[in-house]
Amino acid sequence: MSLKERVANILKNDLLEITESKGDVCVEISRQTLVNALKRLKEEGGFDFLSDLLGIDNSDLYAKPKKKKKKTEDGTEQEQEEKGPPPPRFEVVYLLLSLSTNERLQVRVRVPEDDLELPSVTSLWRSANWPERETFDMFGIRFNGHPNMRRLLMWDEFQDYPLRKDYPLEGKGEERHLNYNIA
Amino acid sequence: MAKEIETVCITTGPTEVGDYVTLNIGPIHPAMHGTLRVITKTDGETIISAKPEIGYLHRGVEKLGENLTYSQFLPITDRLNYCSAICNNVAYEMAVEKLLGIEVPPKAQLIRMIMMELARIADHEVCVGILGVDLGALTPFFYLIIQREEIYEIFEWHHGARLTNSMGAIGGVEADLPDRFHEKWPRMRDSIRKANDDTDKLLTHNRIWMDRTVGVNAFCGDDALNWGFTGPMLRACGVKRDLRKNEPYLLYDKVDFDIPAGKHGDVFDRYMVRMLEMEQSVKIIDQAYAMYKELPEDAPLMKKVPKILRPPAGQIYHAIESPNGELGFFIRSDGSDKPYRIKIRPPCYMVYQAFDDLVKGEMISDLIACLSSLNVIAGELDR
Amino acid sequence: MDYYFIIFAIMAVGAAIFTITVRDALPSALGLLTVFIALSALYLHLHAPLIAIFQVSIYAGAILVLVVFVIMLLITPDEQLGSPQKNISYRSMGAILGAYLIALLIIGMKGINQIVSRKGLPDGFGHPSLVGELFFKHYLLHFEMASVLLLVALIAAIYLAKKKL
Amino acid sequence: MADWQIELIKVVFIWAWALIIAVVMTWVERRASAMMQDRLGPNRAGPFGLLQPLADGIKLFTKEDIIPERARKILFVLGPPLFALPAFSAYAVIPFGDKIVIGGKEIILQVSDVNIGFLFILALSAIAVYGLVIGGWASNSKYSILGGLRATAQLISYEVPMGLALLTIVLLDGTFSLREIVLQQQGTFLGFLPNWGFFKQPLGFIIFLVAAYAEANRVPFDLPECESELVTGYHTEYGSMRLGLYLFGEYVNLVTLSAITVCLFFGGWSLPYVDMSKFLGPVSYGIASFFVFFFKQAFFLFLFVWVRWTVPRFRYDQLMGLGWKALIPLGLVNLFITALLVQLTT
Repeated sequence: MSLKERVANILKNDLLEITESKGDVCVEISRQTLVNALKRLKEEGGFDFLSDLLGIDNSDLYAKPKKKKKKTEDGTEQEQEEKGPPPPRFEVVYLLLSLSTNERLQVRVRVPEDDLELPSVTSLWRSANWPERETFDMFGIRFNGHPNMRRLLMWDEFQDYPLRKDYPLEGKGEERHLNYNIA
Repeated sequence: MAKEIETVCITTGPTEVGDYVTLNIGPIHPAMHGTLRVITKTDGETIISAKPEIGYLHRGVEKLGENLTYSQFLPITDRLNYCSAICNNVAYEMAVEKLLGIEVPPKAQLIRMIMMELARIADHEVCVGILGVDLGALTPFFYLIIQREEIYEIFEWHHGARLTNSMGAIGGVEADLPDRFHEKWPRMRDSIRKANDDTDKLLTHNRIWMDRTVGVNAFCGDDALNWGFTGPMLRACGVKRDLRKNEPYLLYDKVDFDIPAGKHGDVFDRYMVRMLEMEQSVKIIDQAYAMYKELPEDAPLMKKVPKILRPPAGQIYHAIESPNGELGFFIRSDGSDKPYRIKIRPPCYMVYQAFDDLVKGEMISDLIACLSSLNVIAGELDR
Repeated sequence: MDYYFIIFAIMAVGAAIFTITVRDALPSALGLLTVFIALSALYLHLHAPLIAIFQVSIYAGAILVLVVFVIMLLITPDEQLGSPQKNISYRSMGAILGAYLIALLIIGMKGINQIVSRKGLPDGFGHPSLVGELFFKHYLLHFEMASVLLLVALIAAIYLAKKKL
Repeated sequence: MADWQIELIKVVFIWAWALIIAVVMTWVERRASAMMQDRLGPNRAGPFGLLQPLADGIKLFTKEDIIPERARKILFVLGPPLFALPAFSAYAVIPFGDKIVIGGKEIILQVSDVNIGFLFILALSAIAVYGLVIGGWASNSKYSILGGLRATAQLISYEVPMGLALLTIVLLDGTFSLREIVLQQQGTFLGFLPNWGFFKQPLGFIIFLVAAYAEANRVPFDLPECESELVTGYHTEYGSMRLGLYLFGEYVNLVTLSAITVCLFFGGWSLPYVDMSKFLGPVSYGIASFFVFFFKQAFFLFLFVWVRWTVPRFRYDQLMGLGWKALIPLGLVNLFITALLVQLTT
C-alpha cells in the first residue's frame, strides 16, 4: 500500500486534497479537524516525529498568475485560481516523519486572513513549541493552547510580521523609532 | 520521565518568587557561544528554571531567501552553522537539486561527502574542545583546534574560503579535490586520530571529568523524540537514528560505518558520541576517497544546469545529517527564479527549546556544561 | 607610656563603636573584624601569642566569615539595616544596661596593672604546650563540658537548619 | 650594621623576592601552558617574551580605573589590597635559607622566627578571605556575589583539612616554628629515606597539597573565579591595577604556599644525604641554602601550572563534598594514627 493510500485511509473524510511533488506527499486538511487528524496520523499512521512547522503567506502566489497568465501554464495553484475564489491567504505546513518507515509527510492547513487562529499541537509534540511561536512571530498566526504564545525572534514590542509578503525587505524603519539620544 | 528532578529543592525550598535569584546569563558572557541568553532563576546554585531567549542574531535569512535567486542564496547558507558551513551548502544544494529533479555525477557526490565529513570532524572538534574549556580543561581545546586548522587548510585549497565556504554549486561541485589533498590526507588522518587520542586520554577517564559529566542532564529517548531532538543529541539518548543510514543520500549507502549511540543522554554520552563520530567520519572519508580513486580522472563534476534556475512549481523538504542533527530545507517554488518560501530546519533550534527541561534541578555549572554539549550555534538558531 | 597598648586599645574601642553605630551590615562586620585584630594584637602584648592567633584564625577567620556569609546572602549592597529603634523605653533600658556593663568593667580593671606587668611570668608563658597542659590537666572538666555543650548545640543547629532529615 | 638595619634589609629583600617570583610566575604560567598546548606563548617583548610581565604591568597601571556606579566605593577599593597583603605577610615567617655569616655576624635567613609561625600563616590565610568577600559584595553584581560566596565557603572549608594535615607535622616535630621544623627534617629516616615530612606523612602531604590548591583558587578548584560560569567571579567588575592586585595576590599566594610545602614536607633548604655546611664557606653556604630552597619551591610552582592546564574543574557541590566528606575524615584519621604512633614511640 503506498503512502498516499495509507494516509487517505487514516484521514478518510478529513482529507481535502492530496498532492505529490518530487516524491514529497502533501495532504491538506481543514482547520477544524487539524488536531484530531494529526493525532490519528501520529498514532495510527506512525508519523510520530514532528520535524518542523512553518507558515507560508500565499498572497503573492495568487496575485501572480493574473499577470503572467500567458507565460506559464503549468502551476497547480493557477488552475485552482481559475476554478473559484482565491484560497485563504496563509497556510501552515507540518512536516511529519515516521521513525519506523522513514517516510515523510507534509500536512498543510489553510488559515484565512481575517481569523488567524489555529489549535496548537504542543500537546502532541513538544517540538512544536518554538516553531509555533516563530510562526506567530513571523506571520501573526495565533496558536490556541500554546503554553507561551510570545514573539520568539523579534523583540516583544515589534508590531509587524516580517515574513509576510507585504513586509518590505528593508523593514519599515522600526529601528529608527527607538529613541536614541543622538545630540 | 526525563529524569527524577530532585523534588527537595522545589517543594521544600522557598516558595515565593522573590526568594529566588534571577541570574541573567548572557547575551554577553564568556560561556555563551554566540549571542545566546538564558534567564535563570536559582535557589542558591540550583536552577529552578532556565528560559532561553533567542533572536539576538536574527538576520532574516528566510526573508532574504525569498528575494534572492537560487544561486545567490547559497552563500547565505554559510552563515547558518558557521562551524560546518559545507554541510549547510550541500543541504541547500541537494534540496534545490531535488526540486529541479536532477542527480549530480558520482564524482561530485564523493567530493561532497569527503568535504562534509571533514566539516563534521571540524564541527565536533570545536564542540568537544569548547565543552572542555567550559569545564575548565583548556588544553584539549588546542589539540583539537590545531586539527581543525588543518582541515580548514584543505577547504582553502579546494574552494578558497576557510570558514564561510560556499562550497559547490547547484548541480555539482566546481573543483576537483586539490592535488595537495592526496598527500595531505594520509598524514592528516593520523594527526586527527592522535589529537582525538590525546583528548581521550586527558578527559574520558579523568575522574573530575566523569564527575562533571556522567549523569548530568540525563534525558531519555522518548522525551528526546517528542522534543524533536536529532543528531548526536538523540543518539546520546540511545536512539540509533542517523539520516545517513536511515534516509541515505549521496553515496552514504555504499560506505560502511557505525552509528555510535549512548545510553543515558547525559553530557558524557554526548561527548562520547561526538568523539566516536569523528572516528567514523575518518572511516567514511577513507572509503569515499577509495571510491573517488576508482573513478576516471576526467569524470564530470557538474551536471549541466541552466544559468538561471527556474524550478517547476511545487514544494519539497529535504534533510541531511549535519553535525548537529537533521538539517532540512523546505522550499516552495512558484516557477520563478526565486524561491517562494524557504524554511530552514536547524537542528539545534529543536534541541535548545528543551533547555529548561534539560537543566531544571541541576546547578549553574551544569547549565554551562549542558549548553556546551548541545553545541548551540547562534547563527543557525536565529537564522 | 605604653604606646603599643594605647594604639591598639583605641583602635579596638573605636572599631567597636563603629560596629554598633554604622547602619550598613557589611561595614559593621568589618568593624568587628578590626576589633578582633586589635584584640589579638593586645593578646600578643600580654605574651599570649597562641590566644592571639586563635583570636584571628577562629573568630576572624571562621566565625565572622560565617556572619559575613549570611550578610552577603541576605543583603545586597543597596540595602541597609532597618531604621533605628525609636521606642524610648527600649532605648533607656539599653542605656541602663550599658552603664551597668561599663561600671562592671571599671571595677574589673582594678588591679589590672599587676597582671600586665612583665614581672612574675612563668617560664614559657603563653607557649602552646603550656596552654595545652592547662587545658588537659587543670581545666579538663571545664574543657570537656564546653565541648559537650558545643556538640549538643551543633547537633541542634543541624537539626534546625536541615530542610529534610 | 645595627640589628634593625639587618631586619629592614631582610624585610625589603623578601618582599622584593616574593614579588619577583610572582612576576616571573605569570610569565612561566603562560609559556609553560603554551608549551603544553602546542603554542608559542608570549615571545615578542624581550628575549623569550621575558619582558611580557613588565608590559602587562604597564598596561594594568595605565588602564582606566573604573569603579561601578552602584558599587560600595570604600569597600570596593579596600578589597584588592586586603587580599594581596596577607599573602605577602605570610612570607615573613618562612625560612627561605639557613643562615649567612657576614662580618662575623650570623644572620638568620628568615624575617622573624616566630614560635607559632605555622599558626600565623593559617591565621593570615583566614584574613585573606575578606579580600574576596568584600570585593565580591561591594561590586554589587550577581556574578561577583556568587563568586565571593563560593570563595568564602571554599576557603573556610579547606582551611580545616589543611590545618589537620599540618598538625601531623607539628605532632611529629613537636614545634610550631617553621625553622625548627625544617631543622628537624635533616638527616635520614629509616636509614635510607631523607627525614622529610613527605616520607613520614605521605597522606598528610596529599591532603595538604589538595587543600593548598583549593586555598590558592587554582584549577581544579578555581570555582570562585571560573570564567565560564561566573565570568570571573569576585573580580568581574574590577579593572586596571585593582584587578592586577587580585591576580597578583593569587600568584603571591602560590609562592607562599609552595614555600610552606617545601618547609614542612621537603626539608626546607637542606639537601638530602648531603650536609652543605660541612664543605661550604659561611657566605656561600647561606647563598647555596637559599637557592636549594628556591629550586624546591620552583618545582612546586611549576606543579601548580602543570595541574592547572591538565584537569577540568570541579562543580561546587563536588568541591564541598571532597572537602568535608573525604579530606576532613582522612585528615582526622591521619592525625589519630600519627598521634598514636608518636605516643607509642616516645
